[in-house]
Amino acid sequence: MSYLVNLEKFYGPLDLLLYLLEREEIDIYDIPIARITDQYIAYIDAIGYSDLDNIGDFLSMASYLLKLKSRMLLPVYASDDEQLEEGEDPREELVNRILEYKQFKQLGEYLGDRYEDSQRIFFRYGQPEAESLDAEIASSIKALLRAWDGLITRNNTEIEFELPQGEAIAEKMDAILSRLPADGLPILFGDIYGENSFRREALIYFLALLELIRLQKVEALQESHFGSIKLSIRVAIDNVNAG
Amino acid sequence: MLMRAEIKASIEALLFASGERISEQELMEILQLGEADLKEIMREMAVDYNQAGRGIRILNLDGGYIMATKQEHASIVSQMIKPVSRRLSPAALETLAVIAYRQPVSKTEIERIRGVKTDRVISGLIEKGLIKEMGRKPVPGKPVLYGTTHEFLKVFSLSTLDELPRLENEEENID
Amino acid sequence: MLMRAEIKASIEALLFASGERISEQELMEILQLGEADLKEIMREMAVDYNQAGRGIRILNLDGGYIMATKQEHASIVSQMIKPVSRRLSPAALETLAVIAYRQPVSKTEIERIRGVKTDRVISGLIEKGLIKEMGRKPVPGKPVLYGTTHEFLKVFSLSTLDELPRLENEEENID
Repeated sequence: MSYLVNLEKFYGPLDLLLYLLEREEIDIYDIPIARITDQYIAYIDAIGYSDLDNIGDFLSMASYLLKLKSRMLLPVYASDDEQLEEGEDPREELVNRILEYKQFKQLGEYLGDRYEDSQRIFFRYGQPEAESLDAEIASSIKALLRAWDGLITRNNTEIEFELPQGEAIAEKMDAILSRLPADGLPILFGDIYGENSFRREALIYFLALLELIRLQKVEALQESHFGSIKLSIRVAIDNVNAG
Repeated sequence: MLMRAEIKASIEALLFASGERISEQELMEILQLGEADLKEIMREMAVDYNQAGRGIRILNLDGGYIMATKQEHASIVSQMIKPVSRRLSPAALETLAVIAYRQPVSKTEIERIRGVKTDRVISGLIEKGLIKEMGRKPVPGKPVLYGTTHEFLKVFSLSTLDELPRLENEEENID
Repeated sequence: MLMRAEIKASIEALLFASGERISEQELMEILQLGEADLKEIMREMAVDYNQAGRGIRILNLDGGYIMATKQEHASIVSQMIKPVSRRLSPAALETLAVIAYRQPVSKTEIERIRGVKTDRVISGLIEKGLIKEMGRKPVPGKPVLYGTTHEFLKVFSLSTLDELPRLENEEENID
């Protein structure tokens, strides 16, 4: 009798026991414990511990079987802690566990068949239709623009932004200088490009401003992070340099 | 009170639009129907859907209803929609069987019956939505108790848990 | 070759299960039908769905078909699905924005800009009356072009499309 032929996986010690009982055509109510224990242990040895999941569970069953085997050999000297009633079969607990397990194993197989069958039924795929049901719709241009902005931001990750070049910047530099009071009083940068201006336009203004600061024609003061930028013309230097 | 044809149309619209199970309770409220009336209408609708030209039908699911395709169109539908084939391992099926029949049941009890550790299987079943926690057992350690979900019934095409086969020796196994 | 009733049932099953638009081409392939036959069957089905007891119907959408609830059941369906929802979903708003600024625009173009499938959203917007078909683009495949409606202007309190805010990043960011 070779145990090596069977390399199928068992899902637990009870599964293995059940398999051995069925293979040996053993009456479950009269299990030859010694024989089954030997086969069980031989099987685990043959397969090698490393091939079995839950090896701890398999081993604790092995030790339970060994205990049972010794008790069967010496029925009279039942140990104190597990006193047996007169006429009680020490195998009863094992039998009940195997029977109970067998039942659920079969139910599992039954569920597996049902599962196969139910793969032939389709339910509705995708999201429910909720959004197309409204009788009256409330929305706003703001919401619409936010949606558009979200889209742009998403798309922008792939789009290379083209920096504005020379001419446009020179034009804005002039625009900034012409707006600054000649007496050096400060003015808000935001007021120059206007709050409603387009983002690209604002960027050009900003580049123009940087250029003016670099050329020391304009002084910029930002009192806090993200605060507004105050600009003033650098009168003296400008005059000197221009002269 | 709506006309009968209107009620049926509304039920069809509701079940289609939701795509999910709708409980009898919800339907009764929305349609302002009594339970007997609703059940009668659902029976009539089952006959309507049974006609040859129809590809969908309404399934009973755990005291509610859900719209689904008829089995006989499986081969054609699967050409276009791949069933979300979640494979269930024998271990998962076995564990489900224990939970279905013994719910609410603790992990310890499931492991006692199966004889193996079952943590991974249980968390997999929860993730799939097939089982859920159903409170805690009032014993020391307060172990979590598990039970099956609507999704479990849906996946196994069961209207109720009663449709599961009876256990032969139920009495002696219940503790 | 399937029987006529079977074909209808299959179409119903397919459209229900997919929940999305299915193109004529796909239907013709799966059902092994010619275009003329399919169109005739769809016309017959439209009549079937028109009956009083039916709550769903099949809409023509951009050379394909999609299943939807009938409008007359909208109020009852909305009671269940989303009691207060009179809002447009983010996906709907985004699509609407693209159509508003780019009209007349094809579905392909909308999907290119959004980067996602947009069938159901488009059919939803058509059903809501916010967009409509505006002829076809004179290119191979003759895709349907969409534009906004009077209803769109009404909902967004605009008297004409010119009142739409200018886009700051129109030129450089989209194409």
